[in-house]
Amino acid sequence: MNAAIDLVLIALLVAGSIFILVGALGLVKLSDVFRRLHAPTKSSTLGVGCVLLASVGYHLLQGEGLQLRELLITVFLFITAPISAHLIGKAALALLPGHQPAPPPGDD
Amino acid sequence: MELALATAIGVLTAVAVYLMLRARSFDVILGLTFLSYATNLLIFAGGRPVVGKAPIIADGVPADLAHYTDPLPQALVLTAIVISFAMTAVSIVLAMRSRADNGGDHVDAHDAAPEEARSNPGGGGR
Amino acid sequence: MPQTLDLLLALPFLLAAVVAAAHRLPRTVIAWIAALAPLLGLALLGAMTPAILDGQVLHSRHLWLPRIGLEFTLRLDGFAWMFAMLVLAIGALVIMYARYYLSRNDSLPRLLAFLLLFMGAMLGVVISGNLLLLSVFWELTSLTSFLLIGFWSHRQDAREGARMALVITGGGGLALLGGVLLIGRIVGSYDLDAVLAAGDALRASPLYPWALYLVLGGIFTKSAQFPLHFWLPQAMAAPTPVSAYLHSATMVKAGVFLLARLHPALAGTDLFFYTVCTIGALTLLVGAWNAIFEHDLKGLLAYSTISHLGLITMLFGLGTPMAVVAGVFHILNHAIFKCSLFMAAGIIDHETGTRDIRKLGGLRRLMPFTSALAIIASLSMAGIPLLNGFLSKEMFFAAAIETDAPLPMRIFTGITALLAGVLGVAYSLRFVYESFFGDGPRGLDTLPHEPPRWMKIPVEVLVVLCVAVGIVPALTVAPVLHAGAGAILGSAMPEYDLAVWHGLNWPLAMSIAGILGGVLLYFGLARLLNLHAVVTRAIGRDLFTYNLELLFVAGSRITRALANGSLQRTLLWLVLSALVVMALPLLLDPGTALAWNGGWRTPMQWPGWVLWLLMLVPALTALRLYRHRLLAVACVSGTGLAVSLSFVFLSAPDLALTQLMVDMVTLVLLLLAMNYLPERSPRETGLPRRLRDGAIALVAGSVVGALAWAMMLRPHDTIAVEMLQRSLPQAWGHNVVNVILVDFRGFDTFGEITVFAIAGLVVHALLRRARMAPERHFDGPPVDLSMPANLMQVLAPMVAATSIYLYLRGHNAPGGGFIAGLVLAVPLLIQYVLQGARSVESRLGFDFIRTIGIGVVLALASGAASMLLGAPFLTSGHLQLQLPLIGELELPSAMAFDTGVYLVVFGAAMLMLSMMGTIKGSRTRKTQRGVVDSSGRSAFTGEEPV
Amino acid sequence: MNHLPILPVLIPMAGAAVSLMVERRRFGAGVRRLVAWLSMAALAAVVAMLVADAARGQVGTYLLGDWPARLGIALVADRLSVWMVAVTTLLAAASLLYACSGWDRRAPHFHALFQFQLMGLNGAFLTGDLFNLFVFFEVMLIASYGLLLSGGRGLGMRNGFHYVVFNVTASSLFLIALGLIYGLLGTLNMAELAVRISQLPAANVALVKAAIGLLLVVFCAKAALLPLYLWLPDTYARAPAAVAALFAVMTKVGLYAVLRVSTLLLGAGAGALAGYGQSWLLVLGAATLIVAALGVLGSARLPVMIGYLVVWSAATLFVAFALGEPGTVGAGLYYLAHSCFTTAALFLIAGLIRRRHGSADQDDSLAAALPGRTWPGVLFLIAGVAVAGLPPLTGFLGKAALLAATPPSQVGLVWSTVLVSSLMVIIGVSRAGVRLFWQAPARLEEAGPVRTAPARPVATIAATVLLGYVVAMSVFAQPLLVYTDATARQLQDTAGYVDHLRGLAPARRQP
Amino acid sequence: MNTTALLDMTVTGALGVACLALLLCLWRLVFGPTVSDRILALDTLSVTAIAVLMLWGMQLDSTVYFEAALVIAMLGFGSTVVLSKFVLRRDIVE
Amino acid sequence: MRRWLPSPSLSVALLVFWLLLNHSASPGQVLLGAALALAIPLLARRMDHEHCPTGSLRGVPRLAVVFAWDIIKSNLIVAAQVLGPESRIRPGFVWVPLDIGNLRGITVLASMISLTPGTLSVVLTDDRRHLLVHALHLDDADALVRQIKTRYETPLMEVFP
Ligand code: NA
Ligand code: NA
Repeated sequence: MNAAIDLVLIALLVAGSIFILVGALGLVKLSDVFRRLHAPTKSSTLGVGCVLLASVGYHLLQGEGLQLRELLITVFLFITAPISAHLIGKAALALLPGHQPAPPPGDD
Repeated sequence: MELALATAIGVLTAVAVYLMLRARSFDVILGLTFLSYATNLLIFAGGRPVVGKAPIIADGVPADLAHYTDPLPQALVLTAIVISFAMTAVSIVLAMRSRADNGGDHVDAHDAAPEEARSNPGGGGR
Repeated sequence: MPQTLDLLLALPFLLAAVVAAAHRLPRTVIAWIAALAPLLGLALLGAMTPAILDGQVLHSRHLWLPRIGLEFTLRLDGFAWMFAMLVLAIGALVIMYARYYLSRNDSLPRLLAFLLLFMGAMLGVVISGNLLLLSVFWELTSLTSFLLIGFWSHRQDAREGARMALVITGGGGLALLGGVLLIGRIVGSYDLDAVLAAGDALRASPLYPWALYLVLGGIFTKSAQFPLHFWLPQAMAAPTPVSAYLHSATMVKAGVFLLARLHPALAGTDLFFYTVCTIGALTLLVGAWNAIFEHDLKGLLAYSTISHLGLITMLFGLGTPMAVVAGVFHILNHAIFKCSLFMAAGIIDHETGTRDIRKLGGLRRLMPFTSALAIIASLSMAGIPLLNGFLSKEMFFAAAIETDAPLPMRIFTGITALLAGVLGVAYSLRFVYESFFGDGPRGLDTLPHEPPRWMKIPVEVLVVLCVAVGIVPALTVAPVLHAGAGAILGSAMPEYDLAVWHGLNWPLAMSIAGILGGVLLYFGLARLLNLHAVVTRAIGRDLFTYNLELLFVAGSRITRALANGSLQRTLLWLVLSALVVMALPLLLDPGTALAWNGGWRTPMQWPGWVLWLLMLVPALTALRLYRHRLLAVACVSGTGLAVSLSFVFLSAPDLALTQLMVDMVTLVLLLLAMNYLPERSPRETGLPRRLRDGAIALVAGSVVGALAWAMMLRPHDTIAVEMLQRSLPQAWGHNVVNVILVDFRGFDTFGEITVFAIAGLVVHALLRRARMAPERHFDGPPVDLSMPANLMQVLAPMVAATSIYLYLRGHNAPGGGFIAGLVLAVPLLIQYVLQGARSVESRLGFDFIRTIGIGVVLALASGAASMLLGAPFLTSGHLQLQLPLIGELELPSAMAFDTGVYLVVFGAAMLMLSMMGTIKGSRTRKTQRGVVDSSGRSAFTGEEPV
Repeated sequence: MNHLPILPVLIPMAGAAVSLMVERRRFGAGVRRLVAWLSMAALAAVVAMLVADAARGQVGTYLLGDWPARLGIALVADRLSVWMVAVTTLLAAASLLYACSGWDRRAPHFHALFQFQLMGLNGAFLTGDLFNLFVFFEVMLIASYGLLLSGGRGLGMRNGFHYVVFNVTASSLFLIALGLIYGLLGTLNMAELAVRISQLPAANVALVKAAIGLLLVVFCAKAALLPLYLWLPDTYARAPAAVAALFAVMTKVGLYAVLRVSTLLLGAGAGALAGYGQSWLLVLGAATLIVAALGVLGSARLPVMIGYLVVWSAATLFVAFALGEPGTVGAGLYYLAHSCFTTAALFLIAGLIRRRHGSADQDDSLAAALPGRTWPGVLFLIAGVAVAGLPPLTGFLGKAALLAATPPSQVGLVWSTVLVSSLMVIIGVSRAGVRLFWQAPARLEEAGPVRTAPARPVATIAATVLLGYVVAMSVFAQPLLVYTDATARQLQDTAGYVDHLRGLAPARRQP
Repeated sequence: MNTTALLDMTVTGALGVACLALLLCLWRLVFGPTVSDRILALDTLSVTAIAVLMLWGMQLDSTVYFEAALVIAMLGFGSTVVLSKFVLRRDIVE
Repeated sequence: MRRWLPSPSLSVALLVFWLLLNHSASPGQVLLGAALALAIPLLARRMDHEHCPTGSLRGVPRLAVVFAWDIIKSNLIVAAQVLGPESRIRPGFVWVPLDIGNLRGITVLASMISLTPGTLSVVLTDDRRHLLVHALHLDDADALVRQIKTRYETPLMEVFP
């Protein structure tokens, strides 16, 4: 049983690490602000979410009881990540007027 | 670990001192911020760097320095952080008022300093 | 008798107060009140006269400051008695004179009050029985004379004269103080009796030269001795009564008084002899010579006074008993004739409106009586027989040639004496001849006539004295002189004969030669050069004025050069001083200070190095980019995050939380401020300056780093172990850091929240009414952030709950009131940013200042609660409740304190943010530098290009 | 339980808190003043009791939180602390009186800040813990920022920025020193520190020297010793009169700290650290005397000149304390009180002049006759006499006591600098007095219309009260010096202090 | 191979990856090039830091880092909001 | 009811949040949590600048599953795009016309778009009729708009009428 949980945790951790790494790599690698914005804001968030899940399991495994409260961090992250991305995007758009798309099509 | 902490303190101090000796109020305030980081780390270092032994007494663990880090410097740093924040707040507001009242943010002379041509280090915006 | 002495001294001061208070009374009444002081004083003195003439010394002792030997001891011996008579008698005459002298426009009460104060000070000098007390009164005479000389303060010469007198005599007073203190060290007491008895010990002491010169410094300045004599002519800007009193009879005599007073203690060495004789002789000659060429009546008298003071000084320098007697005698004589001359000069000035000899002449026809008085007094000044001046001058001649000094010195003193005779006659002749004889007066507005009756009486009294003493000395002055000189000389009192005629001897020959020579000199000079055209220049005074001015300029230059008001310099000195004191001990002993104490190194796991990079790289980037403020601020945030992580890494979760919160709020404050500050810092300083600062920064970093490193390598022996042990059982908290904050060192936290509260108040005070124009302004309406704001509505309640959670758990887990307060402030702050300040505040309706006040009161009350139970402030208690349903509830009393902390922190943080977020725009300008060109901003810095 | 030692901290704090609660418009200025004076009266009563205790030689101690001194924070009301608190209270009463002539209504939060300032000062004087001293320094400083800047504008803001930044930097250095001291000695309680310093291993001596040297630099910066005095004259000159008067005691806090640290930690029993830095302090103090006197000579504005007088008197105190003899320290403590009262009185007089005159400049072209000048003139004369050290007032007595007690080996340096600088000060002060009170209007038209405000009797009374202290101190010099001498002896008895504090048992807790 | 040991190794590995991610973010913070990039880098730094804290807690078998992580999660975005708002309007509280 | 319990869902969420946070369901904590769950919304209501009604929550579970699946799926896609050569990416903006009028609904929609890798909502027009979305790889703009509207907007309109 424990081994199974171990394996699940390992999987979560690996996935989390990959997402975190992808986010960071994207941040460095991609060539344009808007492209870079995609990678970390979600990949990292998901990656951290995975790690947090793993952490809950890990501490449960260590006999410290079910510490569900760490999931709250995930909740916070999922609420705040869009705000951050939204505002950074707005700021980038304000600084890079060249990227400004055409105004929205009229109604109807 | 001691060396890492000491070098960090040293570098932060150096950055702080250089910025504090600048002529614009904002730069000085930045310098003070760095100085406060450096001093906090230094006080903290007074308790010696210890990893993973937060001074939160757990049941059944003997309460000594072998199992917990020294809590006192932490309390001192907490006080220091708060106080230096208060001071920073006051200096920030003063910098604003000084700029508004005297027409410049030079710490010493408020005659409009010539806006010399600036080069953008690291290239312009893309 | 002691009470009499006290009363004698107190009278002038008391009456000065009365005069000042009664300034609305008629002038004559005021003058009479003032005159009460000297008259009553004289009566008191008279009562003591028999005892004095009997050779007794009267004492009155009071304690003042025995700790330093300063006792209020008054001592009246013959010499003091003689001097006190002089001070009081002439004082009475001067008051009478002043009543009529002073014009309606001048305040008589003020002058008389000052005069009385001076009289008291002078009396104090004279009858002090303690040298420290004497120097107290000594400086008081300087001070009161300053007020008197500057009486006509609207006149520049009066102001300058007063200041010059104060500077020189006051400075001399400081020297005297030094000398007196030295004497006290040598003798072990400042008591005059003891000091006078310890002459031998004094003279034998290695400190004697210092003591002597310091005391002489005081004496010579006060008595206007060369080369600091020039203040006296300058002081002639004083009203004439003042000059008559201070500059003939009293203040300038204080110097020679002290010389005589300390004669038994200090005199009798070659050093004394040569110094005092030489200075006296030089003063005598310089004063007399200058007097001849002075055109101002009072100036002439002033130089003459200098000359006579030199003469007296020289007499005391000669030091033989006869010379001392002559000195004392001449003090008296000079006071009498010079005072009358000053008064006469004042009458002339009063009646003619001028004191310029060149405009005067022929006054004997216009004011014959006054002229006669003045002429008699002048003759006394010249040393003409049958007048008092003759007697003492002849004694002077005798003393000058009868010293037992080596021959060259005897020749020098002899010639000086002869020249004194010649020059004295010459200037006296000039005074008499050019004022009262010949043609004139010229170009006066009014025709002069005799002054009011009462104005002449004082002069008459003095002139009568001149004549009486001159003719029948033995019947008049002899007992006084005997008492005075006897008090100084004691058993060494010589046999002398006060008579007009001593037969044909050297002194007589010198007198005759002096008179003839003086007449020849005056008429010769008058023939050879046009005396009226001679322009005298007081080199000493010019030099002094120049040097004083130089001192002011130097003071101002040096001060401005040092303290130019530059913050950069101030900080530089602070940093350098700190560096020196930190580096010196290390450099002096590098071996032990920085010893590699191997056993205490802890290896670091690699995540630590990542944090290390994370901390330092942004810091260095901030250093590189600091001129682009927004970028620098972002870098500071990076460093702050890394520092917080390091705290977590190094077992300090509470610290990390606090640092995170504080950094967040600081960031907001910085950004709020940046709206009102330029977006970047210009590069202003040149390369050398930057290199210098860089070098200092490097050294500072190295020194602080080295100290930190060395410190960490030492063994750690701390009292904190006991805190760890006692935290849970006695303070009921698992989180020892929090227990320290609210319990062990709760008083620190107490101060800390006070600081925080005050910071909020200061920000409020600074911004409450301030109106500011932002640096640049964006056109158009605020950006619509309703989506993020809507999300915050979901988030904010959770954050608020988290705040409560952190607050409640603080005692046992990371958290506590401080962190919780900031956590509560942050969602509000973000709402400010997302919704706008007005929108938030209109709905919040919170009085943050009250919150602070309540928080402080709560913290106070929680701390003071224990006082009611007889325990000290901030003693924590612990309540363990068994509640139905809820179960066991632990309530440490520190919670209440933490609640105060919570409220103060929340209130102050919100006060700051709300003040900074709601600054009113400037009335006069919308922005400092115009509207932001949104399309032209640099994406690199977010700034507008210049 | 004797709570006296803590009340000088708690009373002003409560006063400040209440003052904040009654700041609303509906309460009016009268209520705020009432609160301020009630607090002041309570403080005065407490201080009187403390003085009575201290004069009997009783050392009042207070263990906060009932923890033994080594664990918690202890307050120590020995003779020195009580003397400082008493001086502060007397000074504060006069400053408050002056402020009540109108400034307190113009400066937001004046009364709260004033009380907080008193709390900081008293706390700094009473605490027996080095870090707690830092905390109270900060309370005092931040309150002083508020007092200095509240209601101000213009160049005052720039000056305030200088003051704040300088002090923040100094505070950071203070923290560095504290960090090092704790890291090396493992405690912050001053008595424990004294013990540990006396047993310091040789390997740590250099490091502790660096730390304590830094501590002294910080204190010297607050006390305005060369070359760290540059901030003071401008700052004090720009402060409102009532505030500047209260600030007269601020430099003394630094001096107090120097004295405390050098007697307790660097005293005779400190082994390798005995007397560390004292000769430097002496030489720098002597140099400051001259430089400050030059400043007095060279300043064209009365408030700046008074600022330099503050520096000058602080330098005198440095000399007195660095000499370290009981006699000089006793004389210095007497002089300290004198210096507070006289410089404060001068600041108030400068304020009176500014009110009547529109400016306190001594510049020739600006000096104008003072209408109704008698009383300010008389006050200035008395204060000038006192401050310049002319007899018969306190300045003379204190200086004479200092010079008399100077040890023979230092007589040359000390006497010459003290006497020469005194002469320079006499020259400078007399020039200022002459220009301000005697000078006829020179070029009044050029100076522009003179802005005058009616004199308020309360303001004049405040200055008179301060000079009344000076006169009383002159008359009762002997008992006061007896007290300060006993203080100096008590300070030298480090072992007594240490044993007393270490032996103190908590009321209820185990020791 | 023991899965527990493997799990511990994975934790260490994940910690390494997270630290690497921190360094990559740092690179972006230092070199920009635009202001938005730096803000983004800061945001990512704080998110990644949460992972580092949790992994660190796993490695040390300690949960005391929870509060720090919670606060970073709540506030990391706060910095992003104010910095972005400053870029957008200069006046962050309008 | 509205007056004392302005937002029952928020209160419930808070209570759960509190119990999770304290890692305890003891009676004391429940009581305290309940108190907070009542008090905080009352305070928070004062800060609301726009009231957003909540409708039927029936569609939420399905939406959550769809959303979770989308997140994982697109995360993998984005990972591939990031790790692969950048030349394959063709980013672009697209305006999504909105039918949902409830601000909370728009907000949640925008957040879901942002949380799904590869898309990012940047601007909401002032009239709240259009949402500007940036896509990391934009093959077919209309397909993206359609997907957003059907998968997210339609169910959200039930939750936030
Ligand atoms: Na994010
Ligand atoms: Na604003």
